[in-house]
Amino acid sequence: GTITGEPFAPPAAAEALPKGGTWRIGTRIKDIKSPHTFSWGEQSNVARQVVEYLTMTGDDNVTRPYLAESWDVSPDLKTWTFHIRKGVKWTKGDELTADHVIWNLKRCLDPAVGSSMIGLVKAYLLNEVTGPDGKPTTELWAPNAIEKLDDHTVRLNCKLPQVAVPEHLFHYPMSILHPDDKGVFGIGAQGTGPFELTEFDLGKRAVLKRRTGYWGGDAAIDGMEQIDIGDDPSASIAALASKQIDGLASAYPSQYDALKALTHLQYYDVKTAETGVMRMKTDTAPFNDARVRKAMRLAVDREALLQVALRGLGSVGADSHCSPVLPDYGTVAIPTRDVAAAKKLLAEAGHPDGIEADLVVPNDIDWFQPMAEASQQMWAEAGIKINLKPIPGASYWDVWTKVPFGITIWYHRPLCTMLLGLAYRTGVPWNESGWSNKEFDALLTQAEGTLDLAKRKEILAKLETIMEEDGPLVQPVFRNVFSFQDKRVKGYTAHPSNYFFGWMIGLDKA
Amino acid sequence: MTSPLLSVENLRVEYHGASGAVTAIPDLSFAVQAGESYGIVGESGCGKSTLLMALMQHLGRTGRIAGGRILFDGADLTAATRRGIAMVYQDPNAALNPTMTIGSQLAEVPMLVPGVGKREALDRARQILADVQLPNPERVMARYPHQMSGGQKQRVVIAMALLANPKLLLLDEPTTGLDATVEAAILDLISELRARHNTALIYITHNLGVVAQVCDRVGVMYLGDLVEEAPVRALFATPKHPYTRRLMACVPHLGSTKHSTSFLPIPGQPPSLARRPPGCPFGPRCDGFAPGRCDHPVPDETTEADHRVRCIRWAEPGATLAASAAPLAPSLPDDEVVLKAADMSTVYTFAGSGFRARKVRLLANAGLSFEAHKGGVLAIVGESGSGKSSFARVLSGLYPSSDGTLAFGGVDVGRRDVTQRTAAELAAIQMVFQNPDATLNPSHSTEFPLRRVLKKFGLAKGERAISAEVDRLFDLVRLPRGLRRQRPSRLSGGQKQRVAIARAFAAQPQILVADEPVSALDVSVQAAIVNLLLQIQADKRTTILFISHDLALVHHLADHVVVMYLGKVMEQGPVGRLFAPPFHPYTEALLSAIPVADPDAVQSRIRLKGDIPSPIDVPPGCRFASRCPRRIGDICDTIPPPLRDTGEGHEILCHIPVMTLSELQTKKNEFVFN
Amino acid sequence: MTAIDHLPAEPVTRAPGLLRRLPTSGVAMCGLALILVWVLAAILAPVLPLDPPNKSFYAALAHSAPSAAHWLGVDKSGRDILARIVFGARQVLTVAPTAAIAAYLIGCPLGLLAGYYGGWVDAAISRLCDVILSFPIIILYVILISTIGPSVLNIVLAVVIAASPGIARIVRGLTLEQRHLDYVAAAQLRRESAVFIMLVELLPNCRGPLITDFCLRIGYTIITIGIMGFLGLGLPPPDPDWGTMVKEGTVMISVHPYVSLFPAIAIVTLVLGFNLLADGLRELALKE
Amino acid sequence: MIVLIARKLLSVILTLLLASFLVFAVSEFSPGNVARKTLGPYAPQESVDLLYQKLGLKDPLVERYGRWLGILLGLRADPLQDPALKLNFVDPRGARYFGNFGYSSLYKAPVNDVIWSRLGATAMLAGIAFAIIVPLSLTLGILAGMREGGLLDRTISVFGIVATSVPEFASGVFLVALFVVLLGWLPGTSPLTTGGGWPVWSQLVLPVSVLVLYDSGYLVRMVRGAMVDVMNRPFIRTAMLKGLSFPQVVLRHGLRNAMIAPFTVILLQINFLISGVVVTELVFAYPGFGRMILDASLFGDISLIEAATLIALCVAVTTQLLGDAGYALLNPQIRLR
Ligand SMILES: Nc1ncnc2c1ncn2[C@@H]1O[C@H](COP(=O)(O)OP(=O)(O)OP(=O)(O)O)[C@@H](O)[C@H]1O
Ligand SMILES: Nc1ncnc2c1ncn2[C@@H]1O[C@H](COP(=O)(O)OP(=O)(O)OP(=O)(O)O)[C@@H](O)[C@H]1O
Ligand SMILES: [Mg+2]
Ligand SMILES: [Mg+2]
Repeated sequence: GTITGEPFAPPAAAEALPKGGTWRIGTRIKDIKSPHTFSWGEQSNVARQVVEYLTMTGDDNVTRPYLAESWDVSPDLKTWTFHIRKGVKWTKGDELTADHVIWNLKRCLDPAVGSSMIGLVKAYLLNEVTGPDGKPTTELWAPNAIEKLDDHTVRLNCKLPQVAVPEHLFHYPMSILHPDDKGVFGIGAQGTGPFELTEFDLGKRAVLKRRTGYWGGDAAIDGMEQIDIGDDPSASIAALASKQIDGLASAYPSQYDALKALTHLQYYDVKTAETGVMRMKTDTAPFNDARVRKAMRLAVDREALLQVALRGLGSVGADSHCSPVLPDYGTVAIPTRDVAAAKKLLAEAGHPDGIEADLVVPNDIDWFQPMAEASQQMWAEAGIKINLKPIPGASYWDVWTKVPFGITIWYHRPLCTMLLGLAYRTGVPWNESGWSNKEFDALLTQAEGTLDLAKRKEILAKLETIMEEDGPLVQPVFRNVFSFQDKRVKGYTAHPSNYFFGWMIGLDKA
Repeated sequence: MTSPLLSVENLRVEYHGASGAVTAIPDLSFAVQAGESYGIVGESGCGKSTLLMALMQHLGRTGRIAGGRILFDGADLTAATRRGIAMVYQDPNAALNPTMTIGSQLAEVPMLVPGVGKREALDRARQILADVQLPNPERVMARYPHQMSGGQKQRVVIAMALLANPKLLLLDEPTTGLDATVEAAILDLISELRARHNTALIYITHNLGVVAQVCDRVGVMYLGDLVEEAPVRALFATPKHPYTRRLMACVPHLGSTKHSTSFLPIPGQPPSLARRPPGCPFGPRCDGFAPGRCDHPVPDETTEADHRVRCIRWAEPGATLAASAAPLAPSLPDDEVVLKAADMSTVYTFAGSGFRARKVRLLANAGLSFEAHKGGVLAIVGESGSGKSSFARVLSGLYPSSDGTLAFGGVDVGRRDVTQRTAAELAAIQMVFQNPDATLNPSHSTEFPLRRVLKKFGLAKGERAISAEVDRLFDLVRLPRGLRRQRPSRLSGGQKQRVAIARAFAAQPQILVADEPVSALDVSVQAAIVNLLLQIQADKRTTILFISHDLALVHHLADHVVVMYLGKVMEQGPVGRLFAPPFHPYTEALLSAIPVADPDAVQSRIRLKGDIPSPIDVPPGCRFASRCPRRIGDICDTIPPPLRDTGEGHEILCHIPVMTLSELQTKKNEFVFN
Repeated sequence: MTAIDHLPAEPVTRAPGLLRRLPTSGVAMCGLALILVWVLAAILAPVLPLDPPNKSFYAALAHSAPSAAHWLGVDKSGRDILARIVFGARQVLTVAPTAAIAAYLIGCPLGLLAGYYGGWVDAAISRLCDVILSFPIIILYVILISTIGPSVLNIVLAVVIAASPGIARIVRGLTLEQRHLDYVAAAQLRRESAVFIMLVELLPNCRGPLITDFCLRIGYTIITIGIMGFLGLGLPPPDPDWGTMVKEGTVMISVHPYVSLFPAIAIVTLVLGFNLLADGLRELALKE
Repeated sequence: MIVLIARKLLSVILTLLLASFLVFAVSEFSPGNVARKTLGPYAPQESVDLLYQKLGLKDPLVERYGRWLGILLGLRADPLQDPALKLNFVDPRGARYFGNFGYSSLYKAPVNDVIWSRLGATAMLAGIAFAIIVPLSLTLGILAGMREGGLLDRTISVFGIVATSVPEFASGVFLVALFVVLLGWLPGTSPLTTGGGWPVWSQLVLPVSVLVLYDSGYLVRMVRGAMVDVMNRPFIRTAMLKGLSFPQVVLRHGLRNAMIAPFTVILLQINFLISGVVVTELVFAYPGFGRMILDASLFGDISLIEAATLIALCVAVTTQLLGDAGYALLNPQIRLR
C-alpha cells in the first residue's frame, strides 16, 4: 500500500447520487453480536454500515485514511502515528477520540476476546507468553506499544518493521466500536457510520436506516435491507430475476451465465487475490518431497482451469498466492504445463509409477469442485492419481491445517506480504501446509521492512520464485470478485473483499 | 299351466378374460313358477353362481349374456323389471357394508321406491327384522355388521332381500359356512317365509340334504348344463342321470355305516371350461360312457312329466353303477388304548382386546376325558368354537395343555410341545388340517413336505430312497407321480388334501389327527378322501382322530364319538349308542339339525337359540344350559351336571336322568338313525 | 375301488406365476422397457461411442448447447452430458439396487423374527422400527449423510437404516398373515428349526408384495440419491451423479436448461420405470 | 381407557427418548468440531480447544445426552449461559426452564429464538399444501378408483404415477424455469417478505405446487387403490343389486370404506411433507424449518438438530396418533369392539 495516506473524502461521490430508496441486497445474514471476533465478511457488511474503520482499502487495493485522517511512519517502519479525524460524532452525539480508538485496539489484542487481529499483528505488536494457567497466550510486547499522544493522535510502537499496518487496520474485525457498548453490536448499537441497524433477524435479514449527522455527509439512500438468500446459487438468481433484491453482495462463478442473461442487471467485477490454494502438507509423504510438489504444479494447465473453474473470470496464478493486482507483486513468468517434466520429477523422487493421494474439497465454494475435477484429469495424465473427498465447508475448517492435501479458500488481502506473512512463514498459525523455508522467511522479513515499492517488488519476485520451485501450493487461478446489481443501482463498485458501502449507493426511481 | 314367473330360454353366458373367452353356460333353459321353490345343485365351478348373476344381470366386466333370453313375469328381464328379484348371498360377512349400521343399510331398500321417506323405511326395516326372527330389532338396527354373528348376519341379508317385496328370491348357498344348527334355523326360516309371502325361490347349493328340505323342484347342474331336472321327490327316488346318481352316492347314506357300504366318489374332476367335451359334458367321468354315442351333443329328454334328463342312456338298464358300493373292509378298533385323555384342559391367555388391558384366560378345553383305541376312528363333533381344534393342537404338540394328562403310549405328551417331544413321539402323531389351501406351502413343490418329513425323521436315507418313498406315498394316496414337482396352486382341493394325507402318513404315524379334513371340499371329493382315509387305515391300522361338525359323516365312519360343547365333553360313546336315544340334549339338537338328503325323512325340530357363547366367561353349572331346550331349572345354571353312564362306554353329562331322556326322545323322534 | 378311480386327474390350469405373466401387463412392460433402456445403457456404456464422462472439452465450453459433437451439450466443466448421464446410470443402477438389497437383507430377518416369534421380540423390533419410521425420512438422510459424509458406502448405509424398518414392518405383516397357516404348523410338526421355517417356509410366500415393494423402493432410493446429490450430499465427484448434475445445472437453468433438464429426465424416466413395473406387478398380483 | 391413553403416551415418550438419543449417537460420527466451526477458520487453536471444553464436547456421549435432557426438562441450568464462560450466550427466558433446547452453535442464539418462527413458516407452507393435497387426491383417487380401468381411471393413474416419479427438486427447478425465468409470472424465491414487490401469496404458489405435485401423486394412487379394492368388495355388489344408482353406491357405500385405509396414510403424509419441505425450501430459499435442519446438520449444531428432530418427531407421532384415532372413528370394527 501507499504508506502516507492520501486525503480521502468518501462523501464526495454521494453528492451526485439520486436520493431516496431502499437498497435490497442479497447476502447471508450471520450472527453480528461481536464485531471484534467476526470470522466472515458478511458479518462485517452489516456492521460496517454502522461502525467504521481507521483506514479503508479501496477496490484498487490502495489503503487510504478514513477515521484516521492521516498517518506518518518512521523510516524504520516501526513507529506509526495515526491522526484521528476530528468532528466524528457517535450516534448519541459524543465525539470520537483517541481513547475510543485505543480501547478498541487493546480489546482486539486481548487474547481473552479471541479476535483474529491477534494473528495479523502478533509478529510486530505482541509477545508470546505463558499464561497463569500454563497455556500459551499473548500480551503487548511493550507497555507503550499502543500509545496515546493526544486526544486525536494514537501511535503504534512496533517490535519489528511492518509496512502493512494501515491495511491491517482495515481487517474486518478491527471496527471502532463505542466503548459503552462493551464490544457488543446489535440494534441500537452506537456507531460513527452513516446508518443505524433497526431490524435484525438472524438467517433472514438486517434492516439499516440512514442516520443524519454523519461526518461524511448523509447517505443518498434512505436505507438498506440485507436479505439472506441462502447458499443455493439458483435461489439468488431467481430472487434477482423476480426483482426481489436489487443486487448480490457477491456472485458465484457458476451464476455468471444466468445472471448475465438478465438484462436488467449490471455486471461489476474486480480482479483480486482471492484464490483457492491446493496446498500440500509438506511434512506428509509424498508431498514432503519438493520434486513431487513441483511435479504437481507442472501437471496442471492453468488457462484450462481458469476456463473450467471460473469461466475465465479471473487470472492465472503462479503458485505463489501473489496476485498481479496487488501493488507489491513481483513479476514472474506463469509456468506452462509440462506433463513429461512432471513425470520425470516424480520418477526422480522415487515414484516412477506415479503417486496416489486424496484431495479434500470443501463443498461450499462452487468453483472448487470443477477445479478439482479438472485438475484430477490433468494430474491423471502425469500418473498422479488424486481421489476427491468433498466435505461440508464448515467441517473443512476443522482439518484445514491437518489434511495432507486440501483446497483452502483465501480471500483477498491488499498486499502480497500480508498474504505470505500469514500463511507461509515458518510456524505461523495459519501456515496450513507446515512449509518452512529459511531463505523465504528471511526474504519476507526483509520485504516487510522495505518501504520502497520498487525494491519490495524485486524481493517479492524472488519469494514467488522460491514458492514456484519449493512451495507447498498448486495455485493455478485467482478469481475475479464480481457482482450484479440492478441497473438502477448507482455508485456501486465491486470490492475485492466483497465489502459494500451503503454511502456509495444511490438508487434511480424504479 | 299358467305362464311361469321366470323362464330362462337357451341362456348362454360367456366370460371374456385376459386369456380369451370361455363359455360358462352354453345353453340352459328352465322355468320357475310363481311361489315355487327351485333348487339347483352341482359341484363347485359348475356355474351355479354364474346363472344367478345372469339372472341379476350383473356379470361383472368380463361376463356377458351371449345368447338366449330371460323372461320374468312374461316380459324380457331388464334393469327395471329386475326389481322383482332379490338375492341372498353366500357370505353374509362380505355382503354387508362394514361401516354402515344395519338399520341404514336396510332402510336403503324401501327408500328406492319414490315417496317412501326415511322414517317409513326404518319402520319397515324394523318390522322385517322381527319377521326374520331377530330378537330386539330396535337394537339390531343400530348395530354394525361386525357386532353380529354369522347366523344373525345371514338373517339380516335375507331381511334385506325381503324388503324389496320380491316375487323371486335367489339364494346362493346362503348357509354354507354356517354351523349345522344355525343352518337348520335359517332353512326353517326360509321355508316359513316362503309359506308366508308366497315368494318363489331359486336355491343353489352343493348340499343335497338342503335341497331335499327346502325345494319343490331340483335341477342338477354340471359344467353349465342342466343335466337333470325333476320334482324333489322324484329326483331323490329315481335319479336318472349318472351324474345325479354319483352325486348322491357321495353323501353319507342314511342307515348305513362304513361296515355296510362305502362312498362311491365321482372319479376325476370337472374339466375346465375351456376344455368342455364335445358331447355329454359328464362323458369323461362317466362309467357308462359309450363311445360314438355319448360324444355327440346330447338332447334334453323328458322322461315323464316334469322330469327332464340329459343322458341318452338314461333308460338303458345297468348303464351306470348302483348308488353305493361295497364296504372297504375297514379296520376294527383293538382293545389297546393308544391315547388317553384324563381331565385335560387347554387355556389360552392373551392380552385383552379393546380397552380391556388385563389378561384374558380362555378355557378352550375343560377337562376332557376319553380314550382312543388302536385302529379305531374316534370322532370329535361339536359346533364351531367348541374346542375341537384346540384339542387337536395339543395332541399334535402345537400347543401345550394346561391341566390333566394326555397319555400316549403311557407317556404324558400334553404338556410338551413340539420342541420338547422326541422325534418318535412327533412322528407317531401326525395331523391333517382342514383347509387344503393353507396346508401346503404355495412356494414349494408338492413333494417338498414329504421329503422333509422323511429326512427329518430319518425314515429314508439318501436321495434315491427318499425319492422311492415319495413315489410310494403318492401311490398310496392315489396321486399321479407326475404331480410330484407341481406347485400346489396347480392342484385341485382334493389333490391337495391327498398330498396332506401323504405327508401325514410319511411319518408312519400311530395316530392321525384329522381336523375337519373334508369340510372344505365338494361332496364328491369329500367322499373320495374319506374312502382313502378308511382304506389306508385298514392297511396300516392307524388310529384316526376325526374331527368334524358333520354328524352324518361321523355316523358313517366313526367307531367312537365324542360330542363337545364349549370345551367340555357332553356325551360320548360308541357310534351305535350315540346315535340312538338317550341323547344328550345337545346331541339331540345337533342330530335334528342335519340336513338329510331325503325329502321323505321326518326329523324332530329341535332348534338351538342363539350362538355358542364365548368360552371366556362360562356359567358355573352346565355349559349348555343357556341354550338347552330341555333345561329343567336353575340347577342347570348353577350346579355342574353329573356324568351318567348308560353302559358300553356311553356317557352323558346331564342333570336329566338317563331314563327320562330316553323316554322324552323316543317319543318325539320318529326318525332315528340306525 | 374301481378302475375309474385311477383316472388321471387333470391338473388344475391356473394362471402361471407372476413373472411369467408379466408380458400381459402393458404397464409393467412399459416400466420394464424404461428400466431396460437404462440398464442396457449402463452395461454398454464403456463400449458405446461416448466421450469419457469426466473429460472436459475446453473448446466446447464456449458453445455448451447440444450439438453434433455433444448431443446433449456439455456441462459447466465442458464435460459431455450424454456421456455423464449414461455413466451416471451405472452409478445409480448399482447403488440403488445394492442399497435396496442391503436394506432387505436387514429388514427381512427383522420382520421375520418379529412376525414369527411375536411377544417381546416383536415388541422390541417394532418399537425400534417405529422410532426410525417416525423420522421424516429426508431429515434422517440429511442427518446421517451430513454426519458420516457422502460416499457410496454411506449412502447404502443410510438407505439401510432408513428403509429396513419399513421392510421389516411389511415382512412382519406378511409373516403374521402366514404364521398361523397350517403349513407352518405342518413344518413345526416335523420339527423344522425356526430359522428354516422363517427362511424356507415363510419368506418365499412374502415375495409377491416384496417384489412390488422392492421395485418401488429402488425407485424411491433413486429419488433419494438424487435428493442427496441435490442437497450437496451426493456421491463423490468426479464420477457423474444425476442428482448432483441437476443441482449443478439449476444455476443456469434459465440460460442452459439442458444441463439439468436431461439428468432430471433421466431420473424421472428411470424412477417412472420402476414405479410402472411395481404398479403392473401389483395389478397382476391382484388379478390372481 | 385411561390405561390405554397412558400406555400410548408412554410409548410416545419412549419413542422420543430413543430417537433423540439416536440423533445424539449419530452426531458422534460427525466430522469436524463444533467449537472450530463456531469460532471460524482463523480462530487460534487455543480458543477452539477452550470453547470445546466449555461446551462440554469432550464428555462421554451418555453424559452429554443426560445433560441435554436435563436442560430440556428444566431440571438443570444450561451451563453454557454461565457468564463466567464468556460465551456471550444469553437466553431472555433464563438458563433453566422447561423446554429449553439450549443454544444453537450455528446461529449463536437460543434454539427457541431460532426455531419457532421457521417452524411457523414451514407449518404455513405445509399446511397450505396439505389443505390442497388432501381434497385433491381424495377426489381424483375416488374418481379414478370408482370405475377401474376406465378412461378417467387411466388418465388419473398416469398422472399419479408420473407425479410420484418426479422428485421435488426436479419439478422445482422446472417450475422456476417456466414461471419465473421464462414467463416472469411468479417470484423465484420465497423470503416471505413483501419488499420485492411480490405479495406473500405469490411467493407461496410455486413451493406449494411442488409439494402438491409430488405428494398428491402418491396419495391419488393410494386412494385409488383403496377405492378399487372397495369397489370390488361384495357389499358393493349387494348395494348395486339392491337397485341403488351408481353415484349412490359410490357415495354411500364406496367412499367411507375407501377412506379407511388411506386415512392413516394421509396423515403420514405430514412426514413426507416435512421431507419434501427440505428440498422445496432449498429450491425457493424459503426461510423455513427444513433449510434450517439442513444447515444445522451440515454445521453439526447438535442442539438445533435435536430440537428440530424432536419437534419433527412430535409432529409425526401426533399425526400418527391422530391417524389411529381417526382410523378407529372411521372404522366401526375398531371403534365398537
Ligand atoms: N369372472 C370370471 N371370469 C372367467 N371365468 C369365470 C368368472 N367367474 C366364474 N368363472 C368360471 O365360471 C365357472 C362357473 O363359476 P361359478 O362361480 O358360477 O360356479 P359355482 O357353481 O357357483 O361354483 P361354487 O360352488 O364354487 O360357488 C367356473 O369354472 C369359474 O371358473
Ligand atoms: N390361538 C388362540 N388364542 C386364543 N383363543 C383361541 C385360539 N385358538 C382358538 N381359540 C378360541 O378357543 C375356542 C375353541 O376354538 P377351536 O378352534 O378349538 O374350536 P373348534 O371347535 O375347532 O371350532 P371350528 O369348528 O370353528 O374350527 C374358540 O372360542 C376360539 O376363539
Ligand atoms: Mg358359487
Ligand atoms: Mg377347528
